Amino acid sequence: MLNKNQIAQRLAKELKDGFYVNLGIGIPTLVANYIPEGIKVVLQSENGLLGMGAFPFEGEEDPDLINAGKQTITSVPGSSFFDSAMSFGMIRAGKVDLTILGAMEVSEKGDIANWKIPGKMVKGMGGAMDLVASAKNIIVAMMHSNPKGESKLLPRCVLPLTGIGCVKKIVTELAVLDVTKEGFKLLERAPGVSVEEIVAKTAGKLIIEGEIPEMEW
Amino acid sequence: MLNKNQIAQRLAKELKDGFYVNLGIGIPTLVANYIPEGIKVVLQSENGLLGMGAFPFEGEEDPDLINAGKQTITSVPGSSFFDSAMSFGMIRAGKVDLTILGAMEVSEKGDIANWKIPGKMVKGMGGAMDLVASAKNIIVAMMHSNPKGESKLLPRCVLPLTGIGCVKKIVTELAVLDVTKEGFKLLERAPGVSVEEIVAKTAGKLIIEGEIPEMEW
Amino acid sequence: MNKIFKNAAEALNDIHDGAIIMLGGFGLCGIPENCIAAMVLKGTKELTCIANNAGIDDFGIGLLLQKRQVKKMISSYVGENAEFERQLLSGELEVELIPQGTLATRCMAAGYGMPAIFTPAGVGTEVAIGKEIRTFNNKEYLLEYAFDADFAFVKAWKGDTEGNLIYKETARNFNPLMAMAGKITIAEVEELVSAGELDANQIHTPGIYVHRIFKGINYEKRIEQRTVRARLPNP
Amino acid sequence: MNKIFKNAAEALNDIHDGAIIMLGGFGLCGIPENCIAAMVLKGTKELTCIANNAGIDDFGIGLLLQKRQVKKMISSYVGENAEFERQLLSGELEVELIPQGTLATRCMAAGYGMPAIFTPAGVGTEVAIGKEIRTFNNKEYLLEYAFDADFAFVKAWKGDTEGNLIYKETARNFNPLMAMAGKITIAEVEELVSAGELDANQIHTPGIYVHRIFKGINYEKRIEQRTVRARLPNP
Repeated sequence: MLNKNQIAQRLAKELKDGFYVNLGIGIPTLVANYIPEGIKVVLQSENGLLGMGAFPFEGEEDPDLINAGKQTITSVPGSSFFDSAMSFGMIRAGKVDLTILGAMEVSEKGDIANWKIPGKMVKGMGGAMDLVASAKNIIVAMMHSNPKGESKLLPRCVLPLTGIGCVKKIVTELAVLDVTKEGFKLLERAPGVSVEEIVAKTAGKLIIEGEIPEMEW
Repeated sequence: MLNKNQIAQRLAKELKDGFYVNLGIGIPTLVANYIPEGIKVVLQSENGLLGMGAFPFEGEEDPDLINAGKQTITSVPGSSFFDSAMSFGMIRAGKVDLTILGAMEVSEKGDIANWKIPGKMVKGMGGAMDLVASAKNIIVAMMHSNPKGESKLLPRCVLPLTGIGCVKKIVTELAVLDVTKEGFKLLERAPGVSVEEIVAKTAGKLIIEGEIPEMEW
Repeated sequence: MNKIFKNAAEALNDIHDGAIIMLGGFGLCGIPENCIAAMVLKGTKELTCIANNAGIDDFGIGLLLQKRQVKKMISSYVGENAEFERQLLSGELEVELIPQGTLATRCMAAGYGMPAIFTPAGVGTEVAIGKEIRTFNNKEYLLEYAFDADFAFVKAWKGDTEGNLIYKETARNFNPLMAMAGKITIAEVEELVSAGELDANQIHTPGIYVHRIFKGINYEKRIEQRTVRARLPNP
Repeated sequence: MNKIFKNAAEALNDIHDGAIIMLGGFGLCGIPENCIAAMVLKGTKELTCIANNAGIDDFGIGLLLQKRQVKKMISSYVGENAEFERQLLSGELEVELIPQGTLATRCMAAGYGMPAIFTPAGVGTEVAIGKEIRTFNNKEYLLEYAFDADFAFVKAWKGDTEGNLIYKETARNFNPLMAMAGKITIAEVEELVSAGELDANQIHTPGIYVHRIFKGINYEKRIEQRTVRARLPNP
């Protein structure tokens, strides 16, 4: 079973040289710490920055320079700033190669729910609906089950949707799965995790073909 | 009867302090030479400039700085450059206070034709259709008759239209006219020009109420 | 033509109860601090605020919420503050949540004279309820309308007497879009210079979009999430 | 990730007969001179060119027309050259004339992932024939579709190794819009610098939109209408 940093590390294997990548809040943000050597990716922050860098050194925080999570950040050489319309314009136009974000539920059709729990205070969808509706390549990073122990990989989402038919791949603490027309296809299992455990914790349709290898990174 | 510079001079009386103005090719361009004292207007050039200045001094031409007529120009202090989408965006949004352009024909409904003569080589509408469809205040500067001596103020346009119901006012070498719901309303006549001559040379419906004063500027 | 105002109070003088106001900024970054403070003093009520966020309890739009000056918020992400939540749950405050890109593009549409735009954001979700859906190239899009705002309050880094604006880094965000969209746009700037001092080639918001401009004071620029990394010790 | 190419010939290597190409520029101002010259040498045929103008007889897109490489022009204003007229009248060349603002906005729509936009330009004219008309707030608009171009050739003043671009004065025009719209965007620049040398706050086209970049040579920057005023004699 992977911890959050290991999930991020496995996600980082999905990066390709030259990719423009949007990383959501939470586990996805950690992916930036594991970019493979020899590969260059440019991080997009949807509040108006291409070329997001690390957190600033203490004392060098710039209130005019934050990421979409409202955290103080830095920018790398070769970065550019732009307004929110252009930012979502490049997202809508499919210029961002990969979007990694968290989810509360994913359905076997690739639907995603990650913005609203009925009965709880609703904070809003922010840029999530734009991202999932537009990005050509969306990977979800999440725990396989919710805090109550219920599977988050479902036949269909129970929570209000953020977007439909958009998730291409899922990385959890237990497994890597593709979302195919037929359902969740198990690709890899976490070290020490059995196929049986993944089957038991996946509520949506799970496709298992042949031997399922352990993850590597 | 006015010459072209006098038409421009009369047009300049329509300018108000703080106006953003788009001047078409030909007579409208000359208006820039007669901006009344104490009034400040900002000239928009639809190829991407607010704050168009005079022609450059000889030897100071800059090939990267031209107007919509492809002439070398200068920019004034406080000007700004932008792309063509923003340029027509501000035009469409009604941010340009006044547009003055030439015409081949204007109808008593305010339709305008100024881009195409069937049977002749067609060069294109450029930005004219955008301007006439969007500007809130459009004044046409033209000769009252065409070279064949036929009136250019018609019941309806014969030539292919550039835009419909958009012209608010017309200044010719003979007269100043408003385009009203009822037709062309004669406001002023050029010095020495009789109402009868204007009547004779106006094919569309002409409204004459009371004494018609001579133009002043 | 004089666009220069002495301060926020003067620039906001004619804003009426019930006005629809856009406020630039993302979180607390690039928000029109002076305009908000002046609105609190002025006490204008029943406002509809279009802004990506609603500030925090004691800063940003949160200050207007504290004084119950806001009738409705149109935002993409809210609720970083308890007073907001209280008013929402008690029914005092209306909230319309819309996707962030839709919010941005509806501002741009207003500034570009486009009555409506198409976006895929929200298709298949509750955001699509009651909206027109149209398919282009086998993909569904929602028809979303341009905003219609009485006033826009924007914050820029530098501005000149013609109303030209330059923003700094990610403090740009919604500011140039709202500047284009407001029927009356009021810009507050950290530095106000004479016409010609800014590089004409590097203007983010051309002055034609800006009706009033003033030099703001006492910028606090509060940081919402201070995140830093440790300096490595000197070897 | 390497976006840098040695020259135009290398950057244009894979352009095929029948390609749809956007070319930046207004008149002869801000045109991709090096790309056009390389296309002439390469001899690629049956091109559809989307460009505001068609150049003059012996410069700009006129050079491609001379070699009969163009099947169709989509422009707002053409015919500053005799060869163009000859080909048009003889039926060798197709021309689609569209309003300049529509041309610009259809490029922007492509770059912003909007499948279509609404514009009032052309309502009531022959431009509206066969197009969908829709009324918003008592005003009629045409539905116009985003362009779909295989390649965009743009010319910038300065560029960096990340593909970030800055244009100069009115040479900006359609260049940033076409840069966003091309499936593959090729930028030629007068000055090519390392990442970090351009001010990140002042980039006109972010590098994400630019796939290939090279330093252009021998810019002629021909002036179409040289207009000057006389210097007053020294007193």
